[in-house]
Amino acid sequence: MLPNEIFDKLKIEFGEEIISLNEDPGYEPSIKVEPTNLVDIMLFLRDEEGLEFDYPSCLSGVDLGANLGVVYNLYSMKRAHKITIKVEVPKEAPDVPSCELVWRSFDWHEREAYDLLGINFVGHHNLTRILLPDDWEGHPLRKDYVQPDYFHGMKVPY
Amino acid sequence: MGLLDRLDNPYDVGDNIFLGTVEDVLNWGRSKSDWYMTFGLACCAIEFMAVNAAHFDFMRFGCIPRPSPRQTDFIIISGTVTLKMAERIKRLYEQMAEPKYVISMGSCSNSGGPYWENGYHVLKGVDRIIPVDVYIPGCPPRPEAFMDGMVQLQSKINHQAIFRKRKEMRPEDIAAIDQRQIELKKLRAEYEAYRIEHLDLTGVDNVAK
Amino acid sequence: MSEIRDVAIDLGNVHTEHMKLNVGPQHPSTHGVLRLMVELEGEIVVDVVPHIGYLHRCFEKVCEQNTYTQIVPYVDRMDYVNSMNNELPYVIGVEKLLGITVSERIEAIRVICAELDRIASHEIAVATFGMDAGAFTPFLYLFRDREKILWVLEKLSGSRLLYNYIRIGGLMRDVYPTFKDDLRDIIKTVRETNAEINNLLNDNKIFVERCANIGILPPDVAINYGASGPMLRASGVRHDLRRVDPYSIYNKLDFEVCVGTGTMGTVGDSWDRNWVRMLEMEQSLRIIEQAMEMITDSSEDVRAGIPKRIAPKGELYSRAENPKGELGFYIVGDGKAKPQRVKGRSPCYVNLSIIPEISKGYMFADLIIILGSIDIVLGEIDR
Amino acid sequence: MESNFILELLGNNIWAYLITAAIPLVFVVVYALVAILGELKIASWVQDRLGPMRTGPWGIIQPVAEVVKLLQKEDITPRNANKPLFNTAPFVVFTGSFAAFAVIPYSSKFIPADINLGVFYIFAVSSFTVIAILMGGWASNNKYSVLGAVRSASQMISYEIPTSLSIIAIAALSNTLSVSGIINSQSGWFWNWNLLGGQGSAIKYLFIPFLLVLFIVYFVGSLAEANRTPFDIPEGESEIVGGYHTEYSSMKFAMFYFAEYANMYVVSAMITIMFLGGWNSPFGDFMNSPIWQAFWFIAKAMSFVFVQLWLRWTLPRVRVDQLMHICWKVMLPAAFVSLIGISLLGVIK
Repeated sequence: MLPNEIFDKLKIEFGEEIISLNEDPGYEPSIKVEPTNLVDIMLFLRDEEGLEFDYPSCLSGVDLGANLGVVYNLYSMKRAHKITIKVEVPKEAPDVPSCELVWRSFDWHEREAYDLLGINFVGHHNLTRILLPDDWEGHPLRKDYVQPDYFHGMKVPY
Repeated sequence: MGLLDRLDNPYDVGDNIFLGTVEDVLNWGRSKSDWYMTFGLACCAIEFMAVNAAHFDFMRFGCIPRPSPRQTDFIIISGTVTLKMAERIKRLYEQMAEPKYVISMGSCSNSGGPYWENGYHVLKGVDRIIPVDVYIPGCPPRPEAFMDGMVQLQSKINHQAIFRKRKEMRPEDIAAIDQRQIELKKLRAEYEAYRIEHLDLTGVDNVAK
Repeated sequence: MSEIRDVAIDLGNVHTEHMKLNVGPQHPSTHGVLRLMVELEGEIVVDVVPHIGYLHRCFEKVCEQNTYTQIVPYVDRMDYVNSMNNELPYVIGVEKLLGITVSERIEAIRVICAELDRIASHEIAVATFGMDAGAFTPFLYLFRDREKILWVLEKLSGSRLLYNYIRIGGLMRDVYPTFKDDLRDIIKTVRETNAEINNLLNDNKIFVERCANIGILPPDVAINYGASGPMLRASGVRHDLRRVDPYSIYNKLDFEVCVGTGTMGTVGDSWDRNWVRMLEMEQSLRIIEQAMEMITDSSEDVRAGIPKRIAPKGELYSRAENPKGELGFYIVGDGKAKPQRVKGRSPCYVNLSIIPEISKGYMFADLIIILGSIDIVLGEIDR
Repeated sequence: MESNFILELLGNNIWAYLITAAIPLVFVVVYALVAILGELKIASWVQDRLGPMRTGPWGIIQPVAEVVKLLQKEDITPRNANKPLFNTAPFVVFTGSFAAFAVIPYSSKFIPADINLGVFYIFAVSSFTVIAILMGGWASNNKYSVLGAVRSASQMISYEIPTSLSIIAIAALSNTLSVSGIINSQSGWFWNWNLLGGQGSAIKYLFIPFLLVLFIVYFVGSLAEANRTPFDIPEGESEIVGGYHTEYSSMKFAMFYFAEYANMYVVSAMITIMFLGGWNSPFGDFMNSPIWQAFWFIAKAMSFVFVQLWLRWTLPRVRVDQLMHICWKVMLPAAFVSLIGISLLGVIK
């Protein structure tokens, strides 16, 4: 199924919550959606006849300057098509509904995005730091992150 | 100088006699029988596994792997030391029995390697937390380089003074030793206080509650 | 004579406790610096909680501070046992962003390098898996063969482990004249040793008893968890990115996608995962044999296509079949020399997250077997 | 005292007994060094490598260097360990292994103590090891040690049952439990060995299958009792780090190390005594003087030590429940059936 067909199908089902379809050259076709009803959109993508995105490829958090973005790369093994779903939230209140129960794979991916970018996945059962130590301060992948000087008495910069 | 080197160059005492000191024998034993900890960190650990394997055969030097730090003589810091791992490495080093040695393998554990600039979570050199005896450069070092490091470590052990009399030591050494004794006592007292406070957690490392 | 006392045991007060065992970060079989919090009831595993991040080397932050070309060596260091396979999806992704294509000859060399490294990676996987089961000798036999592969790659790139060989738009340098002879030699040796390993390890009754029916991963769970690579294929799902989403020249090559069939137990058990790796080594040899024919001697300059300025604008998710599974790079370029964001989707990271699901109820020794069969590399998990 | 030439030479005094006790001690130390070197070298040859090469010619004094090093290592007692038990365990394990050497013969002229319950005595004192391992594992206050100790205790106690059944069968065949009695009942050519039915008429060949089964049961059981691969789960490196000796360092660890190798010799000597004619030359009276007898005995025992080393580098490790399955559901019934069969042979003879 082509990206614009997927977009139309989503648009019919969810209306205003589906914002736009980006098919610029150089960009992979992606659909931008509102974060409010994300879990339902994901469930629709997973279960709807014809879409059946059963395989979660990747979840990336992106620092877009003013906003934080979450990018979901989905793939369907049955239909052999793929789509990118994008969500943007403001940096002050980076709340995105958690999709860990839609695809269990996103459990760790969401923890990683929380760890490195500070995106708050609402509804995640165990949203703790995964890569960095539990008492680490700040979210390193944000563009305005500054390296700490000391951590537990160890000097960090060279 | 090891006992076996003396075989080639004995003191002039006569035929079929060679002399050595007890220190030589002890140093010889330590240098020829090095048990290392089976412990790998990152990329260098793969090269280290290759050194162990059939082609390079690390056991030729008398190095035998042991899984438990209590029985090992030296530890190979083979790869990037992160801040999360650093405390564990320090602890492993403290668990080892004296005499103990450290080989820092590869740029990452020497100085942070390719992550020296932007690695916010990388310790820039393992010598910031534990003393290092031999540094092996390379990213990762070739097995040949690693073997050379091993030979360097063995010759270092061979030249160690085991029996040092206090009156023959330099005053600053004695002062350092005394200082260390005081530090150790303080650490012990702190540990005791900590242990009494967290008595129910002894033996369990950060149990996820 | 003392009085005979009636010793009554109040069974109501006898209670057992679960033992919490901390496996790692230094443990002989965690394959690096993984830490598992295991809750045991006797020998039975009740719960496993993996703790990772002991090798978090800030790959993604480093990428944002370096140019596209400078990132390639860091990509090498992600999954350090198969650097060539790491470079491939990254380089292909940047090439797609830039809109450049490379000649078939260069693609063939890339594919050969990637497949050689795939064999080397699978050899380490099988070797360490044997170690986990207590068999030491296959480890050394396989490493002896791996050394041969490393020699060839060293002759090509000048480096033993982390190659930095595949460049954006080309290669670091052309192949040397006796390259094909060396490849034929490797193909012969690997086939011989694999036959030996089958005798020594894979058909060994003790080994089969240890691995069969252990850590069964049903296909639907595997897909929902996003598992990939031999882990997914061992569950019977015929999904290989080289076949379903072909990149490079894989659509011109003839090879089989090997899946687990439950030869010794159930589909998707630890033995199957190991066996799929053994079968894939054979398929990689077939790929190398075919790709070898595509390297025609020509005067082509493999560095000619390397662009002077790399500053793409756009974003894409580029993925390729790594020996461990689907390795993907989500690259966002904003028209500057340094990327805005590079996210590595590491297969081991996803595969490891399944371990609490498939190891409950087995014994502690089985947990080690399951962990070995997943074939993790911590450098890629923690990045 | 015809079985102990030292007592014959020096008479019945304290010096004679001291020398009698010292010879096995010297033997066990020398043997342990040879076995450690053998372990390293055989492992290397199996694995297509060279092994220790830089300590003496071809690395042959590597074990000496190891002993020198282990002597000067720091002796760590963990802070929360149970100190009395922790410190006694290595001595108990070594005592248990070494006590068995009291009745292991070298030749018909030198059995340190020729008691009439010899085989039973070896069997009894070997069980000391279990106590020591439990002591050490529990006292270490380390979870891996406890796991290793518990595994070890269950394994060794279980495997004592099939091995003891084999001993009973051999006792039924030889009508004695004395070491010299069992060996003398196999004198003559190699077809008189217990493995081939012992002395007797041709009907004994009908019972060879029972004896072969018994031999295999005993050999496998002895592997398990000595904690060797494929039954080395108590110290399985890839699972529970070092098992019961995880927390031991320096000479205390060396004691465990020595005891393991001493145990290997004890079980190999038992196989030699029970099945392979002990010190008897395979060729009747040819090369059967007391000196040659020592050669034959040690050669037979060492060949089984070699097989144990060889197996270690060939086979993977079994799991705990599989181990118990092999013991209770396979070896025990087989041993029972063989015991009945061999008792029948004993009656016929």
